[in-house]
Amino acid sequence: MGKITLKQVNKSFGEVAVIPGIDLVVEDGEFVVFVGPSGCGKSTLLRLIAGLEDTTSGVIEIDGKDATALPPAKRGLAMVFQSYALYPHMSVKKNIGFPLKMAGMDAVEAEKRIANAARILNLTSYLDRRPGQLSGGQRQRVAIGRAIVREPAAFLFDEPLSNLDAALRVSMRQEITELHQALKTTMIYVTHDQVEAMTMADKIVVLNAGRIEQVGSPLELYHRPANTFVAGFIGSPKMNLIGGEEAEKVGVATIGIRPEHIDVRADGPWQGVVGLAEHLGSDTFLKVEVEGVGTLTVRATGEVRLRHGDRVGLAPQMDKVHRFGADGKAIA
Amino acid sequence: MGKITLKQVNKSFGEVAVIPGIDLVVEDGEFVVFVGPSGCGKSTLLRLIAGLEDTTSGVIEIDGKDATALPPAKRGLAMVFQSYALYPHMSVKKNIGFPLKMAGMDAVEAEKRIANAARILNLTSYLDRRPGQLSGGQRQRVAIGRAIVREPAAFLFDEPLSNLDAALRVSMRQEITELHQALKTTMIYVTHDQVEAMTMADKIVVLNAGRIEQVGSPLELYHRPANTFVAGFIGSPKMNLIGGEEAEKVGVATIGIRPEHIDVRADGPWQGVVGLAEHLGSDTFLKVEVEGVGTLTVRATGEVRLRHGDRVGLAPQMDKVHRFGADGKAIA
Amino acid sequence: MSTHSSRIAARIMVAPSVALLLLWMVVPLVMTLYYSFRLYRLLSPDRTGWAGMRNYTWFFQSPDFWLAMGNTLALVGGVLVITVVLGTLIALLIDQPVWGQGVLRILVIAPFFVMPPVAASILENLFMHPQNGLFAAVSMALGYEPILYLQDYPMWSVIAIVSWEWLPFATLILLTALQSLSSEQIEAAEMDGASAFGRFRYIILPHMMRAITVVILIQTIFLLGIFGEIYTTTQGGPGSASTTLPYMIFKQAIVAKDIGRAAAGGIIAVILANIVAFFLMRGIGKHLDT
Amino acid sequence: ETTITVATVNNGDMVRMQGLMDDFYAKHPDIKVEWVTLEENILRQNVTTDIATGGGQYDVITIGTYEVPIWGKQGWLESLNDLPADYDVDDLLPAIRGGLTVDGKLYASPFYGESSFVNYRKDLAEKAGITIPDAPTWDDIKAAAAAMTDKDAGIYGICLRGKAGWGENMAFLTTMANSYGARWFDENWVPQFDQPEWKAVMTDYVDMLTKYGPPGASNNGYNENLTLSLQGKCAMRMDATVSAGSLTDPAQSEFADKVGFALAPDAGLGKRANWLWAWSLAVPASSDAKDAAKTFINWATNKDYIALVASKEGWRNAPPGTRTSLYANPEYAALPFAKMTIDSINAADPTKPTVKPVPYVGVQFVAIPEFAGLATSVGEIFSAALAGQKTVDEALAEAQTLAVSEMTDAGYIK
Amino acid sequence: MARATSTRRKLLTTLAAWSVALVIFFPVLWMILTSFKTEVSAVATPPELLGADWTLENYAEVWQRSDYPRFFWNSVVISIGSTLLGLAIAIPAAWSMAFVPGRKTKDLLMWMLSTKMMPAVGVLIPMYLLFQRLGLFDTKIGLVLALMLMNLPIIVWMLYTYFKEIPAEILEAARMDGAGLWNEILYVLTPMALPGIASTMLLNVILAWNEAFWTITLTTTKAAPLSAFIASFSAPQGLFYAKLSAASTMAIAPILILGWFSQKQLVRGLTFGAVK
Ligand SMILES: Nc1ncnc2c1ncn2[C@@H]1O[C@H](COP(=O)(O)OP(=O)(O)OP(=O)(O)O)[C@@H](O)[C@H]1O
Ligand SMILES: Nc1ncnc2c1ncn2[C@@H]1O[C@H](COP(=O)(O)OP(=O)(O)OP(=O)(O)O)[C@@H](O)[C@H]1O
Ligand SMILES: [Mg+2]
Ligand SMILES: [Mg+2]
Repeated sequence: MGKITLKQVNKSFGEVAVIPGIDLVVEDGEFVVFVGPSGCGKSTLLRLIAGLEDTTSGVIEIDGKDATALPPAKRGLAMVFQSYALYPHMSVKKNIGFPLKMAGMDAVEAEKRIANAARILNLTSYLDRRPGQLSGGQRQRVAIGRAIVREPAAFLFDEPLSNLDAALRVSMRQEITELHQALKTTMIYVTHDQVEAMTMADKIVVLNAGRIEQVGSPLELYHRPANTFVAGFIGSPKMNLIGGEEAEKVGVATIGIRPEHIDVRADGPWQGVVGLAEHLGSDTFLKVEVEGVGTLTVRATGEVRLRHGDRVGLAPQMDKVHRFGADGKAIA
Repeated sequence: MGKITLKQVNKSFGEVAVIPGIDLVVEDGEFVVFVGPSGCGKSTLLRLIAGLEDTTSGVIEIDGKDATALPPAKRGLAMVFQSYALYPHMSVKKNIGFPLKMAGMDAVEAEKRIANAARILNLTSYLDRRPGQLSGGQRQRVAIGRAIVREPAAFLFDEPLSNLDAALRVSMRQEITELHQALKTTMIYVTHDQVEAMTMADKIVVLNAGRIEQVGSPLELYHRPANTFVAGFIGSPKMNLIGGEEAEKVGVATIGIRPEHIDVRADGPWQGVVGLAEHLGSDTFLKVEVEGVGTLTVRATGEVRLRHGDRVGLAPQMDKVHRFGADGKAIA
Repeated sequence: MSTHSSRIAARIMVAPSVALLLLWMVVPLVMTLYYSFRLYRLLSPDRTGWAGMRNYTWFFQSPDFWLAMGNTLALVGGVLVITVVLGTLIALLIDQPVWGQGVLRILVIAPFFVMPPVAASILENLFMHPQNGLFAAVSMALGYEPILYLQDYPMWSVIAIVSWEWLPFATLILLTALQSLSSEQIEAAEMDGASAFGRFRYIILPHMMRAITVVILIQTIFLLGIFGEIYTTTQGGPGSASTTLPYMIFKQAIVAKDIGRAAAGGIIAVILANIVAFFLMRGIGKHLDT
Repeated sequence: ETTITVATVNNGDMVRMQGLMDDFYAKHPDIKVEWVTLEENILRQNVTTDIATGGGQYDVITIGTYEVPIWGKQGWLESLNDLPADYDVDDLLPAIRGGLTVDGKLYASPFYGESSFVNYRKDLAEKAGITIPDAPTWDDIKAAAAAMTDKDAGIYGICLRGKAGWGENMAFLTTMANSYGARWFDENWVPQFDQPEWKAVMTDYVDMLTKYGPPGASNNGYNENLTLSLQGKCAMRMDATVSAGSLTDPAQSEFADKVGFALAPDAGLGKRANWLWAWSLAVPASSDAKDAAKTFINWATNKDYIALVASKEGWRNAPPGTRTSLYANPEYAALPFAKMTIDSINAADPTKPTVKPVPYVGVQFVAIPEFAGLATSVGEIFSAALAGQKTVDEALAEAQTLAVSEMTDAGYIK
Repeated sequence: MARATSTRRKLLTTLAAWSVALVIFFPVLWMILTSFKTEVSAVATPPELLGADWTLENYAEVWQRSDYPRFFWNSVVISIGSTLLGLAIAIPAAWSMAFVPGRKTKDLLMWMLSTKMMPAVGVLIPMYLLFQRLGLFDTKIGLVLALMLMNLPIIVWMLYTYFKEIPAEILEAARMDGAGLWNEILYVLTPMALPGIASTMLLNVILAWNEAFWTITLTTTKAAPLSAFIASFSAPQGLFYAKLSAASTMAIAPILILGWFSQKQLVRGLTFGAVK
């Protein structure tokens, strides 16, 4: 149905090798998220899969068949763009029905599918509006609707939620997750939002400069980052990476400890001064300056009455400490 | 210096009274955040203060002097727009210096002030660039720089960070906070981002349909929301509001309990089924279907091994339960 | 930004344009209206007086009048169709990445820089002339009789010349419209299985509707008044085969020196223009809404 | 210092004059001349509008024999009777002078005059084994055209004006009509297109051009036909005498030494089909520098000016057709076209242009203000007939209806 | 995110595009070539691309026959003058329409455009008389005024569309920064709309440069521009193709060169407005 295999896929723009060579298997029905810093090649990789860009070398297989040379329309994939890319002059209904019209589907059947997609996405009462008359979330749903109707082998999403505001992002995120559960279609999803990656993915692919740093389930990446790059990239706020003396104590180049794994305790081994205290009610985030260690970010649950300038003691939960070698690789 | 007083300020567009009548005092040096759902009139209120819109009725005083009829230029306020609104044809230096040029300040003094602002905002090495050659965060800093140089009585910010990505948002947030601490100038800040409101504000003004729902410090609003609207609006994820039988037990129309104040305990009084489990590593968010109560959002710290379909027991922390009357008002 | 003071400022700022245009329109119009009811022949100053509706009835009774009306509309319509269709195709072509794009564009735009009388006489003499024109040479080289463009297809010849002049304008506007189409929309359509034609028909064309509207509107305004090209080439002939309303007026004003009739013709032309404008607005005006 | 503005037509002779202005300035250092050189039709349009509205933009205008009698009668032109004696008004060719005089007053001074004649390629005539007499009849012309036509070789037996316009096809057709005994109007200003003479004119005209003329003849005017003749594509052509200069100029035509000339043909009725035209200089009544203007006109149209041109650019370039003395000059008379030109001019009589009597003056035009408009419209109808869009009968009927209505409208027919 | 295209495809489109462009440009090219031929080879059958005897004589003759620099200068003054004056009047008007729109704004715009629909020949005599009586006949200022008014609706329309592309927030920012209305237009709006203003300017310079009815009708000597220069060249004596071509080339060369140098601006400017 929707298994996608990349074999030594390589893409250069002119001289620049944006993707030096990637092997990746996306299993049928999987929800795979690509994350990575801006410019690392996430979109390029997605567009290669979609067929919107030609590979420089390598093979892309869809369902075991070589699709490297197929045009986008023939690959049976659907894509949802960051800017939605709705057709502004068509009504919602026409937008959703466009792929069916292009496929030459008969009107009755198309009508049924459109109605079904609209129902799933709660768009039924907007079918006659133009995209310009819709809110951001509704537009995003139309874009998804347009992808759904074709019943594609896989969905490709390129930062589909980044133009939405926080609240909407949360609810759309859940809608997409539910959609995946309902359809069980392969989905490849590009984002740079931590929470989206962690909550939606079956499997996260961390990219850096066109290379895969690690592939794994969200909790795998959280608990066992393969290297400092992944360790720093996954988790919010970022893991504290500490080098120097503290790391030498345990005989490695760098140790890492997440903000939520540091307890505030007067008798903690690290004594420091609060630089910034952000009180969210549910949590308090502290930036603490610790002599000889550096600035540590600490998350304390609930309201902690600390302010700028207060002295605190910090205790890392030693079983949660990550250790990395000089090459940045994790040491088991 | 920068005290701003609104007296019965009213604004209608045609027939529609967008702001039916607001009284508000912003003290000198205060950092006030306006929050509220989209379309509630936050921007309008800010623009009324700025003088970019005429009030329909009511009085706006700045430093005790009636400014209702003054043009924007004469009010001595500075504004930072969501889109930055930089002048694309001017260098960073000229952008920042524009207000001074308009004020007819002499070049030497202006030069000094620009240099100072650039230093504060870390823009010194970009002074000769055009806005188009800057990153989002740098642009935002230029916009702030343009506001700073004039040494205005107050700053007005309209969702200044909403066009930035998550990481940048965090650091710009801190920069603005530090700026406020350094300048001690009145700031009015519009946002719909929870975290921004909670971490930056001295005082939050919650608006709903052009009306003020509550004014208070962030933790005041978190701990003692005046009504269900504020209760639901402040805090993320949203407070669970429970009506029906459970509320009647304590003799009120509605009770509210925040997700972080519900413990997952096999022997909890509420037994339910996990609908959705989002594992972030640092936290686990659960949506639990509880018979007779409804769907509750629960936040559990750390990793909790629960999945869709599991049965759980939930125990609300009874001292953290909020109680609301039939009119939605909080009952002390 | 709708404060009271800015609204007042706005009124003051449009005032000069409105006042000037009002003067520019009203004064000649009133004079023309006046003359249209006068007997006024430049060369017979001794014969003057009120003419009643005579100047108007002369037009309506003239055997050429309806033909001229038809030709006027044919000219406007023909040029519009040709420039919009060809303009769209050329815009599509030169929007593609090609080598030497800068030079290419200037070549395409070049006819727009040529003064209309020059354009007309160049095309007439150097190209369409049955003995010395290049087209004739081509025909003969291919073993055909030269085509008598101006004699056998006078209206088409005029339309072709005017189209050549206006093609660059249309191309330029349509090209820029094309460039403002987000590539993601095209890619989305591609993913949706649209063929090249499908993308053009359902995505590109609708996107360009507004630009096409602008082209139609502006060109119509200019085309309705065209007579110079006709004067230079066919002189409205043979017979009245290529006479348009402006050319008819031109003949009355310039050749016959009958100012009264020319004025009446001018008024008729204004009315025609307004009728055309009305349908234009009705038909395509909705694309101008933004 | 006085500045005068001179509006003039862009033909070679007028342009040449602009190159000889040093002579004028030397003689009249206190007068400065501003030139406005325009194409004939635009010139006519601008000058007419100016003079009719009393604009006073010009001090000297270049106008033709059509305008002079009309404008003179309107009092729009200053009389030139008071030019100094060295102007030698009696030296002007009588036919030309007659066309520029109204009620005994000379209103314009001719700069050059022209008539029309036949030019043909002698080599082709020889090849076809015919001779064209110096004073041919229309039958001679038709026969010659038929004999010389060789369309496959791109040789057309005859080129005549076909482009619509009172100064284009109607100038020619009116002279042809004159020789056929036809006329525009009878004594009561009733149009005569319904008469058999006109039918004969049109039938022969259309017939000749369709059979022996170049394709697209309905769009050919003076310029187009001249070009064809210079290229040698027209075996024979009837047009203005002024083109003789170009035709015999080896720089412009490789057939320059093979051109033959003949008088315009007749039909044995006593009138030849040649016209009479003179580009003349006049002073508008609205001018504010009349004396300077007259001084200029005297210089520009004097015998001395002709001599000046001859001395500078040779006799072949002297402005033709205005003065008896020029043709008396043996050097000039030796030019191949001189005799034919003077004979043609002398053969035209603007005051008695037609076989039957008419109430108007003018050879290839009718000197009434309405003529330009009317003749242009009729010209269009006839050019449509030439293009094959109408039959001759239809065209004539249409022309008649149109002319009657216009003449009634203008008050000539009561 | 423009897609990279294959070289082969680019080659094909390049070929096609250049063929089309050359066809469109050909008449101009042919005219320029003809201007370098002798009169005889200009009408030669079969046509010669460029005779062996190519010559500058036509230019020399045209140059000699008329005062080209004066016509040229008048054209420059009239077309640039009318455009600048038009811009000065139109910028404030377009500002109002774009940033303080009322219910009638679009009607006003349409009305302005409709003033252009009066056929020139129809009002020839009224205009002529008007100009004569006002002493504007054959003056540059008169033509500047006439052409300015003629093109004003187009200028306003184009500027309006360009201005609408500019976010109102930037003007508001200027206002907050203490700029008055005038400074707002001078320092912020105008420079920001510069590409649009430039292409409006170009378009109007071209339209004014090419205008050939009023410029001929309303001038004699002092203000006559290149259109009148052209009108003095279809010499009725002898062959004239080459000379006509030379004169025509001289008349359009300045604007063609201007267009050449500014085509980026012209295209870029038009991208901003008019179409979105
Ligand atoms: N058409 C192109 N031509 C040249 N370089 C390109 C092209 N498209 C992308 N690139 C380059 O390839 C690299 C990867 O780009 P890509 O858009 O895939 O990054 P991304 O991971 O999606 O970043 P973001 O998170 O900012 O969207 C970037 O350095 C980019 O500049
Ligand atoms: N110029 C205007 N004319 C008419 N209605 C307006 C105008 N400006 C704003 N409104 C209306 O006033 C209401 C308040 O708008 P406002 O922009 O102040 O909301 P907001 O709280 O800033 O929303 P958001 O969070 O989406 O920015 C909205 O319903 C809006 O539609
Ligand atoms: Mg991307
Ligand atoms: Mg807002």
